[in-house]
Amino acid sequence: MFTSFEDLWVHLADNYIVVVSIILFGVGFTTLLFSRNLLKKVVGLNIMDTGVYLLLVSMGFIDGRHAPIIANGVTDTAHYINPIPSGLVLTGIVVSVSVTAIMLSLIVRLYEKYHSLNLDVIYELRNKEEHV
Amino acid sequence: MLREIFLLLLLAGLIFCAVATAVSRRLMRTVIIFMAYSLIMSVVWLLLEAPDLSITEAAVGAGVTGILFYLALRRIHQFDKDAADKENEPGERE
Amino acid sequence: MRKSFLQKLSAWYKGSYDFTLKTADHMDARMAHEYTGKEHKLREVERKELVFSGVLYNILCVLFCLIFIGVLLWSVLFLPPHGSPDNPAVNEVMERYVAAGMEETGAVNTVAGMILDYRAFDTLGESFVLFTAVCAVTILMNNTKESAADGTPIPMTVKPGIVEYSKDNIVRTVSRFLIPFIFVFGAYVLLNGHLSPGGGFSGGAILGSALILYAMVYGEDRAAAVFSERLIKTVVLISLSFYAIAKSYSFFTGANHLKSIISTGTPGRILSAGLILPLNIAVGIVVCCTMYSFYMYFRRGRIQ
Amino acid sequence: MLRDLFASDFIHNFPLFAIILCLLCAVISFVLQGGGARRLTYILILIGMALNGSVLLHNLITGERFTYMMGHFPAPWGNEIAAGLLEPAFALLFGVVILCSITAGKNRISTDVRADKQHFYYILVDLAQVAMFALCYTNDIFTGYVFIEICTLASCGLLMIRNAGKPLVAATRYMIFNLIGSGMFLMGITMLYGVTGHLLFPQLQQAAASAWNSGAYHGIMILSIGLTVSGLAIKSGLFPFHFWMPDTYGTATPASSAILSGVISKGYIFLLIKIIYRVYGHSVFMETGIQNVLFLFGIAGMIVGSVSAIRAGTITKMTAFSSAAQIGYIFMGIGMGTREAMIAVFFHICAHAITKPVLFLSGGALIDASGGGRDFASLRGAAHRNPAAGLAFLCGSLSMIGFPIFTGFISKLYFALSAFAFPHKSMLVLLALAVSTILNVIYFMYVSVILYTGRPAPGKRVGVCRQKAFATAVFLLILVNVAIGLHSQPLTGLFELGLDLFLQL
Repeated sequence: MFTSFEDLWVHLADNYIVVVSIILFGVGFTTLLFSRNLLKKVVGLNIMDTGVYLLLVSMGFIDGRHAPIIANGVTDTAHYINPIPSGLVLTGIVVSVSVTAIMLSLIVRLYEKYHSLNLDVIYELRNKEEHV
Repeated sequence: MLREIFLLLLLAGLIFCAVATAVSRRLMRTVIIFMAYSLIMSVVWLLLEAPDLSITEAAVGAGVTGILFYLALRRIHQFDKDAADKENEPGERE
Repeated sequence: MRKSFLQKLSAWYKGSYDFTLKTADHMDARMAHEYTGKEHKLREVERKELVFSGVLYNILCVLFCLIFIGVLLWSVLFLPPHGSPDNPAVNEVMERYVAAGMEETGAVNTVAGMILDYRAFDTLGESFVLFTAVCAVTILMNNTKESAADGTPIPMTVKPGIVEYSKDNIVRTVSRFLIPFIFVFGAYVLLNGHLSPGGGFSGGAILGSALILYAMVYGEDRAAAVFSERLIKTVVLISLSFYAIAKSYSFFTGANHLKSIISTGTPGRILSAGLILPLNIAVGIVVCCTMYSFYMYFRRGRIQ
Repeated sequence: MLRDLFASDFIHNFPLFAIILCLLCAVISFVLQGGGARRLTYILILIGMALNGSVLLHNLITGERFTYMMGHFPAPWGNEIAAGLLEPAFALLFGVVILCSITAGKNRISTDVRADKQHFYYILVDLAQVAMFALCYTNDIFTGYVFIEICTLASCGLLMIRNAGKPLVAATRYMIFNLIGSGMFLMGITMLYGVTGHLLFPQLQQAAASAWNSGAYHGIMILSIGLTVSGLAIKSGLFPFHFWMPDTYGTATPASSAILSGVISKGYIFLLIKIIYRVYGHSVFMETGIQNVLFLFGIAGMIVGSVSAIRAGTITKMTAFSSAAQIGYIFMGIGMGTREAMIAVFFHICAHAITKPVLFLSGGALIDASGGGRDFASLRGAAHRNPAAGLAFLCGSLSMIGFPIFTGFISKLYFALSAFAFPHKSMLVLLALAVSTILNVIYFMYVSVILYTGRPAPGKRVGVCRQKAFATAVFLLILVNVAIGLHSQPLTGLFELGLDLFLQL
């Protein structure tokens, strides 16, 4: 385990990209939960997703190796990084685009009807409309 | 070594953009910062030896998502413009 | 006078007393049908609850977020070190993809080979995620036949007030020059999916953005004249069903150990890598039509 | 002759045929009109049920599970589907429930959804069905994630297709919570992949077991199990995250809320059970102690769900909160983790998937019969106005309470029996069962009494003949309900056999 505080910092410094991806996930997650504006929520959602994808790709990366495009017939695995995470994240990016498109069209239709982007104001208007 | 420094700079830029979108009040500014965010992200994919992802992120992330955000904002301002037109000259609009 | 429990029970059985409405006891005299008074009381209670749950919601959320992100940051200490060659993820699965990937799938770009041949079922699901997104956006934004209550069609949402890019001749001349090159680049990225980085999704997105630029600069009506809704629907239908049928053929032959007639060809040539090229073209067309219809629906609510 | 017809190995292809057929029908009805799309969906569901039924019979006869390579490459490299006894059984159940929901809700769909968007409704139903088949059959965790996304988008589409303002608000809230859930699920998969390096269930379990025993990755394994389980719990509406349910199920068309509550949340739960038993392994899951969290949240969900159902002002909110309570039952069963509890969980998934659509659909019909008023005052005497819907609602609520001849009784019986086998927490389980059943009785019987008492408002009487589709579909579901309720031995035997095959890898 990490005996001294200093070891801890060395380990964090080595894996700085994992720390950054979790910070991005945290920023996206808090924006998604706390922003009252629907558009900010969608931006927070995208940032959260890219944070997870950064973590996934950083797990596939291996120092000193190159992208998995077989250059002039060299198929020795010691030259290339792990192709699986980049395949999964490719699928993930397209999922994020389709989710963003749906959320944005929902927001436009909500604004067309309730003229507000603030979720609480929309609830009030909906409750008022429900009981009238 | 150069690659490490460049990657660190880009990651710092990423975190800055992420926090900036959370903090900024005006929506148009948030959208533009988000476009910059996904542009930096596509360069970060390149540094992490995932070229497929950087093209996809550049074309799909910065390209199409940015356009969709911008158009959504445009449609929302458009509704405000209609509401404004309705108030000041109700008679003219049939 | 307070009603005794028995009276309330019998009133309830006779169907005239409604205890869920949290009315004060003295409301019992009037029949339950005079409803307006209770209506207001019900909303009052609901608003108090909303405010209370609002404050509680925020405190709980802040607490939950801090703990959650703290645990994730703590987990960084135990995650396998970044970039070291003896991580658990570097195992026989990765070795076969890289070592045998080229001759088994014929794709020089191992990621494309993995996506469209080894783990093709995910990418089939992936293009149907895009298809669901198109359906959902069409449901929401399509107001071609939407008509106001009295039957008059709702005018197009785009008012003349919006900046018309086609009038601005700087943008017009530059993009008139630029659009063909974007198309060529998009086609290149699409067709070389198995040789160089790129493939169905990115190539399709570049072609889609070229279409969007064309629609922006030459005006939506001219673009709509070229890409009618019927054309886009049939193109999406043909490419998605080709994708599903081609992939199910290779699943079927694979599972039953039949020899599939698709040969992987000599790697490095454009017509190599068996099914990957036609599948890339199909996915590219689906992505291109999706991006274009997203733009047109957001821009003016319909494709025509 | 029939025996060896079903014993032939060609049936191994049927899960693939079912999935590809659904995908093709979804794309074809993209260009069809409303009526054509509806007929295509009917044919598709019937064929899907036939395919799943024959896979079920095949596995019953051969008595072991088969895995089906999706492509030319074996397990750790290529994708794979696996079918034992439970997977085709639940795929068949989901098919039956979707078929009955859209037939019963047919006329409400044609009124609620705009004319030029009718075919989109049936496309989304096809996509929800293909997501269910894939979630049942998949043997790969990332394919599970992709089809969870299809399921989320399709259910959001089913929600917002109704041509009114309220479903839009409900769809936004539903999407936000679901996307948080799938974000956490994806984070869980990423950590699991980082530690094990595999994505296919068989290899994943060995790698996860060795990672757990090696001790170095204990923290990461607990974290990834926690993230995966909480992601799926958020999506299926467990206790602290159930408050999106009244909006969602309350405002959608009855057919959509029937499909969402009856089928889609069960698909997530079935994938969760597969992940717990076939990815992490039962012993590893028990050692992490997460099952106690699920157990407590399940019990809390049962109680809080029923209490808020009592306080709910309208019939749709009440039925939605009672869904949250039933999800609490299921998670309590998963939290108990013993063999009998899992059989009770499978039974309860079956009971809830059959009963809840009946409640939503008959509730919708009663609301139509009493002039669109959803609150109890205007629903007074609605059963006299629409006797078929009133009777269906009564049977549905009796089954939810656990009335002896219905399936609800059998699942509660099994929960109680499994409580005794549960060493030290059996009193807590029995108490929770008793309290929750009493609360169920209070609000369901209250509504049934309201429906049948009081002067029926002057609204004209809706005979059975005017709603033949509704009556046949709803009473088919009730018939299945009573059939299982009276004769539950074969189904229990099927679940026991299925569970053995399930655990045997």
